[in-house]
Amino acid sequence: MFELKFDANICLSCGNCDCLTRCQYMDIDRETAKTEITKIASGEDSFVLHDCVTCYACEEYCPMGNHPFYLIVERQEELDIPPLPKPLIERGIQTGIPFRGEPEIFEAKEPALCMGVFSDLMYLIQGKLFDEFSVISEDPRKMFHYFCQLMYLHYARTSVIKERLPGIIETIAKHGAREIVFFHDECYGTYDSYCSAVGIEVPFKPVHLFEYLYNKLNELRDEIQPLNMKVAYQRPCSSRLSPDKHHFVRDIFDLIGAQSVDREYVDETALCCGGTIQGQRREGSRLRSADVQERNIEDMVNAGTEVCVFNCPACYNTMAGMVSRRGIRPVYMSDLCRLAIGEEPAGWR
Amino acid sequence: MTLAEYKYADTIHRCFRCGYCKFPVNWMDVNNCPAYARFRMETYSCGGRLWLTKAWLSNEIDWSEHLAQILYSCTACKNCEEKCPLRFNVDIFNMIQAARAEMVERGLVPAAVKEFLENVQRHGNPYGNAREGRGEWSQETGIEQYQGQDYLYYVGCVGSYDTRAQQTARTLGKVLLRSGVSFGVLGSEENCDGNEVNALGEETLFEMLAEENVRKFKDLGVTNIVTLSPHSYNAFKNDYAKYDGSFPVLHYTQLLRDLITDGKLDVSGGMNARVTYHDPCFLGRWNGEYDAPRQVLSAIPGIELVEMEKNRESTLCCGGGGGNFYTDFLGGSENSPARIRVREAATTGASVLAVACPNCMTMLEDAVKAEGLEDKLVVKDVSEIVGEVCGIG
Amino acid sequence: MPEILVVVEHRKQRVADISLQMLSKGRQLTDEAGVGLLAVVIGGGAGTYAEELAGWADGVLAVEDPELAGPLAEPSQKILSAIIKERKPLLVLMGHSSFGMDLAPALSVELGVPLVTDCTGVSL
Amino acid sequence: MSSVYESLVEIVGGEHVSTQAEELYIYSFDLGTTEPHRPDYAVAPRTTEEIQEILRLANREKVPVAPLGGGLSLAGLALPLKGGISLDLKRMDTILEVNEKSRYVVVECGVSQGQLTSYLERHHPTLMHSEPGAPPMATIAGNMAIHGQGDLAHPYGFNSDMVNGLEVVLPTGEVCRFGSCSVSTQWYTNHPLPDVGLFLGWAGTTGIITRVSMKLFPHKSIVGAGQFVVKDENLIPEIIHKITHTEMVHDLVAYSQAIPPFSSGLHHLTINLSADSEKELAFKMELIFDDTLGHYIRSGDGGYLGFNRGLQRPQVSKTSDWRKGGGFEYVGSIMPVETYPDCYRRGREISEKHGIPYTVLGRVIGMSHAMMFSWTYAFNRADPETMDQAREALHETDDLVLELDGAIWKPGTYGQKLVMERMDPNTLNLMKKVKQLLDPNGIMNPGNWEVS
Amino acid sequence: MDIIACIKRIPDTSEADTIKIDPSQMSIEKGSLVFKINDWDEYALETAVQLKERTGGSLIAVTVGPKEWDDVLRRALAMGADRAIRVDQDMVAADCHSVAIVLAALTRSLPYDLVLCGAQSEDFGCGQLGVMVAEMLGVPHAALVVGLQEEEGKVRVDRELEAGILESYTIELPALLTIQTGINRPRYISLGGIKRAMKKELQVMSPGELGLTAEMLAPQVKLERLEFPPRGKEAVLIPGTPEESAEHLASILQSAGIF
Repeated sequence: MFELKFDANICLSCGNCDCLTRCQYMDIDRETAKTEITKIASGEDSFVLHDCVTCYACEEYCPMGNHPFYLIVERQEELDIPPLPKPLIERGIQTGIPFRGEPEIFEAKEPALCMGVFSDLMYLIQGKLFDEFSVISEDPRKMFHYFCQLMYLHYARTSVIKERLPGIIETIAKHGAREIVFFHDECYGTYDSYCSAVGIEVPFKPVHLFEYLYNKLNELRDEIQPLNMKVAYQRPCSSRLSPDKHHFVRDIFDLIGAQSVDREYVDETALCCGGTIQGQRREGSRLRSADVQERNIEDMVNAGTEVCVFNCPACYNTMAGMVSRRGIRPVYMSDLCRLAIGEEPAGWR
Repeated sequence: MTLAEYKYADTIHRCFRCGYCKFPVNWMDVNNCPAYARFRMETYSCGGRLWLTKAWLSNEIDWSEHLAQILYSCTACKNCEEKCPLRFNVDIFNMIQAARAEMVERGLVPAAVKEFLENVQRHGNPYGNAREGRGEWSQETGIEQYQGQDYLYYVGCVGSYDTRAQQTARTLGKVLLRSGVSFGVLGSEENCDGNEVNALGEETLFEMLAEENVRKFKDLGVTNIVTLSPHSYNAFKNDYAKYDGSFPVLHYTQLLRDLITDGKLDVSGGMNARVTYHDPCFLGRWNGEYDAPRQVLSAIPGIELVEMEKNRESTLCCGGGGGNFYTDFLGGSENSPARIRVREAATTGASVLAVACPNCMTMLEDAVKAEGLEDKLVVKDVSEIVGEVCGIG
Repeated sequence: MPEILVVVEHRKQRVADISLQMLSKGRQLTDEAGVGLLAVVIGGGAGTYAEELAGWADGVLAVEDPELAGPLAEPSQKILSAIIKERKPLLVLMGHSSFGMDLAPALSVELGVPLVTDCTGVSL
Repeated sequence: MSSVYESLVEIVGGEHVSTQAEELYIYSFDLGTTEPHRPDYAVAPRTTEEIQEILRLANREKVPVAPLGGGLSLAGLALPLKGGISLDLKRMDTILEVNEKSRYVVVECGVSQGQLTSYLERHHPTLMHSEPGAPPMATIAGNMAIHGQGDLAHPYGFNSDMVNGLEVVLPTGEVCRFGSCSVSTQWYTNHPLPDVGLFLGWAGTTGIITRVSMKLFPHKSIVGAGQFVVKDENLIPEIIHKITHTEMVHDLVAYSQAIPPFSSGLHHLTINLSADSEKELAFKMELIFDDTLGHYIRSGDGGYLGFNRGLQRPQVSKTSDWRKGGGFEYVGSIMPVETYPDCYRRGREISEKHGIPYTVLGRVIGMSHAMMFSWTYAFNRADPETMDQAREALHETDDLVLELDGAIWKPGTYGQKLVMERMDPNTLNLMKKVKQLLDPNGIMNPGNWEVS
Repeated sequence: MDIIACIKRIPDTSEADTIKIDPSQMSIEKGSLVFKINDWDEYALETAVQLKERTGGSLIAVTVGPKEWDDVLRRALAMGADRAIRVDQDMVAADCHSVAIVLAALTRSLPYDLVLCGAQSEDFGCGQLGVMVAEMLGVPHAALVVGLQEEEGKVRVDRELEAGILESYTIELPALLTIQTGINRPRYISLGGIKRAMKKELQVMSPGELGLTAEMLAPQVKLERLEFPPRGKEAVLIPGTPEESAEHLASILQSAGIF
């Protein structure tokens, strides 16, 4: 049921085995990479399955689009070597259970916006950039009916994803919108990358939030006052599933006059926010996460960052406090865009 | 009507009586529910009032003069809605108003409320003053009758009839004239806006007032409304749409702020005074407007604006809302909310207590006298402060 | 000889103030018009006031009746209507008190004579 | 009867005493499942002298007096079980003194938790008191009177262990002072004079506390809570033992509840830490989450959920409002920490038997010396069926506490009876003598702790 | 118990200075005035409605006046009257006698155990109407009633005398009572109540239908003139300390020739 489209032969013919050699959390040379990837492909145990911090990056690194990360997660589940302790897994799985009644299915006119499991952030959805949206999943009590489940890649539970995702897709489809902008980057990754990787049918066309913001800002071009702030972008792990949309970050920054600082950990070498690393079973995970966060923030500070721009609410909750203690103002990308057209950001701290 | 027919039958029993509703945002004391601050008996807290309403509607207790007085001692200040941690908090005052509506329909209301409502039925104002006298406040001010100008300047009952509030109405009119605003007033044609009538539960009388006002406004071709009182502002902004009367409406502090920023109102004359501002409930907690009055005051050079600890969402009601400026159920004690409030204002060292509502004006000015603080604290409306700065007597 | 009749009220062994006012007004009117002033007092102990009333009125008519402890409108009406029918006074003066308000209108209907109440000035 | 009313009006003033149906109705209910008990008078005094006169009147006229603080202790403790006067003490809400040097605060009995926390935050940011999880309307003195505990219970014990001194009006009307305040003007210690402290844990049956001095503790600039979760309830006692060994933690609470689903069948440990520097915080976090709890993480039995800075005031919890019925009550108990697994398992059976989603919580007191363990049962005040279910569950839980060799904390009359049946007869007899000595006319909150 | 309540429509003049006497000096200018039920009659109505709520039976509200008097009958219906009757006759205000004749004739044509009137009216304050009607009907009466308790076939009544003394006794039905203010607390009449009462029956009759001719209604008392009382006395506030004010007072008294 929903077989992962993975072809071991592609790996054999792959020259550089980028997925493992470019990994920023394990030091793996080409030779080791070759042997480990074949072991993983054939279902044997491998140190990679134990030490992987589930940062999604290898999905982007793989030049052949052979989904190495999806494979690693399936193997972790098969061999029962999940990165996170059992109670966290059970807690995570139970969090996704809706328990406050059925959602209200209404006819969603386009353009439609789906808040997924972040209905608590409805206060961000205001002003000219959002006023034409009809919003799906705006009630926090019913949001788990729209939960994209992809978070379980961190929990080595693709079985849970495959079991629940069709039902979620059906609920979203009932609203009738053919094109849906997803507030969260991971939802987009689910319906654009993961579903096709495992053969789940998606009857609507997902639209990346940043693509929508970029086009909308273009319409309102004359209302933009350049921000000329030095900004750094905290790239979320899920954005590795949609590398083709990553360019919108810089496009938006240029459009609104936000100066993207010159720093080491950007684009393909971006560092994870450490939110899931801190709880992993592997020895020293908590300190490893603190170290990753420290390096990432130090990198921002050294580059003279004034504002740290977030995409994913989980990254925001993990790092917003840390960056503000270093004098950098955390903001969601949508709020930054609203500031650029003279509106008062809702989440500004 | 039995409990089952009561509009909020399925939520009114959800109150725990946990007591959050008595506190301001920073939990500093239990005086922020004005009725509880006045009587300090559990029956007068918001929780007590909801339990008694449920008990009355399910016939566990009978109607009594005391029960009616408890129900009507709530000043509709919405501190409870600000602090209640439960999801039904948005409906708390609605529940109280619906219970009052039931008392009104049975005719069993306190004598003062009966007087208030009968006076409005007959004379269009709670005082029972003659309708012809409603326009007298504007004599010799040069303010014109409304015939299609940009703004209808709606004054309201307190501004029209209360001698002290009339001064505020006059000053604001002159400030608007000085700023070149095109506006007119209804004078003796103006009728009660019904905000307090609604809060007192006479919902059919409110409906009649609203429909008549909307018809009158439309006949006169009213486009924008600016109100002296946050009470009228609230009714026009939130309740008149139901009667097909959704006019763009501003509270006058919002208009003054815009006039100052657009340079049409010059306040550069300045005034040296330490001022503390009292947020009126119908402007702040009801309609979220905390900033316009502060922006007006801060735009005046020489004014040092000091904040009371209980400001913005935590403002302590002057005790005049929900008809209490007339029925005065909370008067007569040093624990009357207005007197607690002026004592707090005095501790800021401010010499001027700025208000933005005629009800607050009358309540707080009486309290300053009762507390013997006349030499230390004077109550001035924001418009009067602006008037003084512009040299308008 | 034509006369003005004053109905005297009494309670707890004292003549009611309102009746003294009636008597003094009556005296003033009768002096001007040269007519007599008759004081009528009804009820238990009526006789005891005769002397005091004589200071005002030309004549005093006391209707003793131990039954009538306090001034009661119904029986007083029967007695008064009989007296008035007999003596046909020009004018009957009565206090606009709770007793008077209970009695005067009925008397006026019974005798078919006009009634004016709450007067502050009377002249013939 | 009216003579008592007139006397009360003379003592406190007409506006602060009522015999009207509305007041008698409201003061006959608490927030829990206890049947209403109607007072004859609702009285709100303002001074200790007024309370003295009220109690002298009560003795003369044999009128019961039931003191009432925030009225949130549930289990009917705030109700006039035998009618008479319901004495609402909330008007006596002055914070009398805060002594920074000796770290103590003297408050009147009506001062609420919210008020004191706010006052300290605004005026004495380096001091904190042990604030219980009850709503902010609960009073300091009321919490003392029932041996309450707060968010410093782990490092410093029961709130009643933090008492520096008491001013109490005896049932017969005299005012007594206990602790240093009885000899000196300073309220800095409850010892060393001969101990006649007979007013804590008695739930107001031996006198009315009018003033209390309470220890305060250092309040550091960074406060926050770490979360740790395990599946196997048997691990909880040993984990608590290890964490308390570090002596680094402020509040330490283990809880499990069926709603919301994420916590069902799991056991969350909330570990409050405080520090004045990032260095101090990092050191403490490493000691606890790496050195102490690391091997549970590696073995996959325990999960670290992160550390959130800033402590939120406890809201009315989701489970207590689960029935959307404006009512919940819990049984509190003081148990040995090792009984946590049984408390959880047996408590969960009781909940499920009565169709109520289970909610249990254990707050560590001292260095694993004991824990306050509570079972919460929500009900819908508009649906008597759910109230009966909750009441039965509460009583079965009272029985469970004693069966598991523990002691019921702030029991209602049902629990009191169970406890007194098991107490050794001599102590019980001494309690009886104390009660008779202090309250000869039996007017002081009768119905509670009545030794038959 | 079947009850009839007589009510009168009077101007609501809470602010005295708004009254002006019209040029004819025979009545006041009615132009901008607002009208209501005479206070005493509102207490009588409340007494009637409470009695009806306790004993059942019918309650008819009646008045004698022109078309615009219907509004007070609507309010009476909203308060709880089952039906209302207006005798269409614009009466000369001061003459209670002729109004009494109309009311007596109307009452005779209706079933009744008890007739309730207000003790007096706020405008002319004659205080005669009720007792006159009683005499015309030949039924026992009591004026200025402040307490009422129904019993089998009769009512126990408290009357208010001077100096706070109460007199109470029982009266056989049918009877007529005039009600004093303070007997109860009249209920508020909501606009919703008035709207609902629109459905109730309001019957209009002419005096002729009651067999009354113009001569029978000729007024016994003729109104000559209406005027404001002369502004006679005036008050002087004597300032200063007790000694100063005493001296000042003495000088005033001397100049007035009192000493």
